[in-house]
Amino acid sequence: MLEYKMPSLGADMASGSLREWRVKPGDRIKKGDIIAEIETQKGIIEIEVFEDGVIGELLVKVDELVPVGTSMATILTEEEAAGKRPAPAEAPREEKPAEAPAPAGSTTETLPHHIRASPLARRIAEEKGIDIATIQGTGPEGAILREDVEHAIAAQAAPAAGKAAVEHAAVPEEVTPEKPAPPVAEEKPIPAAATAQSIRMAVAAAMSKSNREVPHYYLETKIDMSKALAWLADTNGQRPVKERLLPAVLLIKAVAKALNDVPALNAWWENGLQLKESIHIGYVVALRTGGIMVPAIHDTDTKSVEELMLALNDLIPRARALRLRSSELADSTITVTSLGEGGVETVYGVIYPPQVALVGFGGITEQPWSENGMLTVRPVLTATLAADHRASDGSTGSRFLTAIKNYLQQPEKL
Amino acid sequence: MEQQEQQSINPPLGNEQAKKLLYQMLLIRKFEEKSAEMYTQEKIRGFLHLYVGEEAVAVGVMQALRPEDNVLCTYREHGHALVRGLKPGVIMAEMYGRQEGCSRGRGGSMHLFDAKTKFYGGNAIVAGHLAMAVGMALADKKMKRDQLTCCFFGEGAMAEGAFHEAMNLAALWQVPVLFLCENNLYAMGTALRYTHAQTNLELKGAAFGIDSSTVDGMDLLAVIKAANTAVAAIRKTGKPHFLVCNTYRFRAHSMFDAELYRDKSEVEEWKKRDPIPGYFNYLLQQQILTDVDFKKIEGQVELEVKQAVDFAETCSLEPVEELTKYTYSEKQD
Amino acid sequence: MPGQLITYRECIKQAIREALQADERVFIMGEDVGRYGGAFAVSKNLLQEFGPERIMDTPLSEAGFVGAGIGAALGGMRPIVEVMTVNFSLLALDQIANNAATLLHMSGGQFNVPLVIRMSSGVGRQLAAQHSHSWEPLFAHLPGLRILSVGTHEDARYMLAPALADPDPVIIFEYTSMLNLEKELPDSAESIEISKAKVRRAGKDISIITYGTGVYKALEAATELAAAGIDAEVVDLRVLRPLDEETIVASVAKTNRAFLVEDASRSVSVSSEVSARIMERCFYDLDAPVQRLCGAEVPIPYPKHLEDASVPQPAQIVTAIKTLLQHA
Amino acid sequence: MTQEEIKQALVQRLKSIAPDTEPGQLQPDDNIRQTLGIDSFDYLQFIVALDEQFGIETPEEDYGRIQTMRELTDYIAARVKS
Repeated sequence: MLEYKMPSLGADMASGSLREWRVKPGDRIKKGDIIAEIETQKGIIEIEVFEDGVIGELLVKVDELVPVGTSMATILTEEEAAGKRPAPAEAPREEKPAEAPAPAGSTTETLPHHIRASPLARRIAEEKGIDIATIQGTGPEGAILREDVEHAIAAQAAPAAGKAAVEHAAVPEEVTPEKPAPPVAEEKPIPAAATAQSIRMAVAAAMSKSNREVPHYYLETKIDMSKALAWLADTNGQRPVKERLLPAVLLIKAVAKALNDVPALNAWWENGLQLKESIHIGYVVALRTGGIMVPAIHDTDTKSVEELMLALNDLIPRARALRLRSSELADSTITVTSLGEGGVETVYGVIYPPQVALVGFGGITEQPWSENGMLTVRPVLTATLAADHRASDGSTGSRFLTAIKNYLQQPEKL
Repeated sequence: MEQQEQQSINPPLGNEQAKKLLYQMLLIRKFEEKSAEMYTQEKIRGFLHLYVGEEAVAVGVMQALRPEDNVLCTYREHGHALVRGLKPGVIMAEMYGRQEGCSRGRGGSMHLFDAKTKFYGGNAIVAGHLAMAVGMALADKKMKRDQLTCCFFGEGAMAEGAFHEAMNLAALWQVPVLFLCENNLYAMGTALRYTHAQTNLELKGAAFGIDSSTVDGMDLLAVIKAANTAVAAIRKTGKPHFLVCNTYRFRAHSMFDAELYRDKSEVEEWKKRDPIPGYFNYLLQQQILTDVDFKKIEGQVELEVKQAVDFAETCSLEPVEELTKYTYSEKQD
Repeated sequence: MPGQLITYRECIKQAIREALQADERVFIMGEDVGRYGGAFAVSKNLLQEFGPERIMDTPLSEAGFVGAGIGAALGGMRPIVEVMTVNFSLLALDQIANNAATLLHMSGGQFNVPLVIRMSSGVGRQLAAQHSHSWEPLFAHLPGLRILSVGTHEDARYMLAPALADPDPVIIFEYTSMLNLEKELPDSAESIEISKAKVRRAGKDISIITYGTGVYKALEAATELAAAGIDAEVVDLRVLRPLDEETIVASVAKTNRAFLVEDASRSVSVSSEVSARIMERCFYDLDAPVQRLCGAEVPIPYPKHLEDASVPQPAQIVTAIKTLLQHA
Repeated sequence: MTQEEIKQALVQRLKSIAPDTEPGQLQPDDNIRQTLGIDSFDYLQFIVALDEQFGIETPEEDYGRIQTMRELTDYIAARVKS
């Protein structure tokens, strides 16, 4: 049995409507016979068959409008017609999928302040890691031109004072995780000309934005580090000096595992909450000349503590040499800052947008500690969470900090 | 006496020759019908103009040409291509848009090209190719090559300025062009009497001082005779000739055509003069061929047409990365 | 003959004569190219030298003889078809656009058309609205064609040979206003690449990108700008299709500023295209927006003062560039 | 290897870690890390480098005993000699 389908008589013919059947079921037809008239936008056209046979069933009614390719009739062979009549073929009407719902009304958003600068000026500023917003333009209508950027670079040539890093560590409450330079082309090292001042300006810009736009909330917890430190001392005792682990890797690993449990904080806020699948922890590295770099440790949760140590061995020197890759500067999904070495106990950080959380670790200090009704002295670490209240609430943050705390009680499992 | 003079231009009526001519007309007929079928199945797209009814013209004229002659056609050219020697498979593949097609699928139904047989299209701007034909003949003349250019066009083209310019140049330069008008009475859907003030088309050639003649295009033997006469004259004098073949297309102008412009009875009337039965009946009468011969030829043609489709079905689409190829010649080092 | 002055007309004529001598397949045809000597006397006396078979007068049949040129090219000849002025080319546009430009492609690479069409064009001789067109953009729109613009004596003298050697149709725009202009012809018999734009003057502050009659205007402006301490580079596009993007990009990447000059009216012009390419390829090299000085959006008027006002003049180029660079 | 040579080597190392400082001006009892602002990561690298240079092994529990220039010099001198 064959199906006779609505023929296509031109690329501009989408459908036709049946005007008249010239045949009825049981009629013998020959190739070339006219079997129907159909009406198209060009008028009535007689349609022919291309096979011999017997009309089985007519599937389309007069005046019915059907798309090209729709079965209009069945054509039987002589044998079929003589023998059993086949079950009537179901006309395969294609169901059109329901119209996709119209997109929600476009949200009106205020655009960020636009800075007038030539594309070349922008490019040079990006390459040199200078925030274009800090440059005074001298071009038409105050536009920033190449010349202006070059002047700015020359003006900040003075090397930063060595004290910068010390001061930086001494004022932890100002510590601000930040992406110091906007992304540059993949694998392109940041030119050495990027100066302390330009990094300072980049930190300033991002932190100002964060403080302006992100409603922070803060949570804090104290963590008994005795088990973690004991495990670390034990493992380091068995390791050659080159393979020794720093406490930081345990902290980073604990944060990564906690994020697996509480993924809501591994996210960006950009036109709403965007949960991130991969966990790339940005680790704050203080620069000796002042300012910070926050390289991302890619896929932190999949790395062992040994691999994390290797990652730090790779990232920290490159961060200090300003030779990070753009992906390392752009991909972080959360930030970890550890300021214990400067002697502070507690860090209240500023989130780096568009991330929605920052974990701060203070120093590990001996503190009175009560456990099972006994008062003892333990090495204690204060962990804080600064989180974006648009993206999460206190209960989420609380679960997260508690998870970090719990993981640090089982260091061997990290 | 006159017959004797024209002996050399009369069709040879040997058995083999007769079979070949019949085969060619049937091949066009069946190929065109199959094309229509494949069109309705959306295998072939674009415009599809069929030659059904006009077969005697292409077959009658083409046999007068030599391999070295140039041939230019209109967009209703499948028949001419088949008779000129293009394989049915590569024509079908072309209409399928496949790279094995005669124009690598770049042209489609309206733009069949083939360098081997000197088949220069497949030209779809009405009358646009007439001037090219003159130029090709001019090149032959300048290069002293003994060959002519045969240019097919419809009576619709004769209303275009390009027709008049080309005729004038050809006459002026005395170049060997056979201007072959296939007058099928309709420029798309507009009848001759609505497009030409002077419907005796032959007179238009005479106006340029070009030798002109008219023949019944439904009569294969008459076409052969007229074409042989014209071609012999062109080869002898190097001058152009204008030959009008009056014919009729049985099918619509193109596939999407409701044929509002002509009466069914008119079509039926012309079908009585179908060139294929006409020629075969003549052969029967003359006892040159039998019904069995006809069936045999028909069977062979049907097989060949089926094989053409089978071939086209196996052909491949050109990778889209090659989109911009053939816009400019590849640089030769 | 370095040091000697030669007219643009004479350059074209020498090129044609040389082509006719070099290749038997070359012939020239067009209206009044023979007995009249060419509408602009470009082919004067060539009929006597080469005879009517090779210097062919045609009737007033642009569609006919341009089409015949295509046919002759298909038939193995190397025709130079002269369309008297660009305005008449529209009568042959069907042949150019539908046949010359498409045959190679439609035939799947089987039939190329080695044809050269020369036409006079441009503003500047008070010929009014039907004889003063700058229609380079119109033709540069068509894939399959190579469009050349003869902006210098050097190109007038040396461009025809590579155009004839090209396997595909080439349209050459010549400029009537420059025919009598005398210049020293650089002794550069080395072949010209008709795929490349040419830097006519190197500079570092701004790229003036132009073609045709714009080239000498831009060079004149550049000289004046140099006196004001502005070092302008002048890029002669020369090939309007396919555009030599690399030369444009290299120049703009160097100077960081682009100023486009052409006689054709501004909308949908060659400079529109060049500007778009600069945006696509050089955005982050730009220290200023791309600016243009083009023909006015008007049919070219007859009176001299209005005609002059309808196309860019060197003084305007100078002023515009000074303004563009004046910001500090 | 003399104490002075060891000290010179240490100063050179520290200078490469903290190029913006003057380790040569460290007093014998200054806390090296605090004075020069060297974090635990850099300090670990420093120890690794010293171990390689002097062919010694510094266990982690000894870190507390090598906070000043004097302590460090003595520590290394003792181990290099032995």
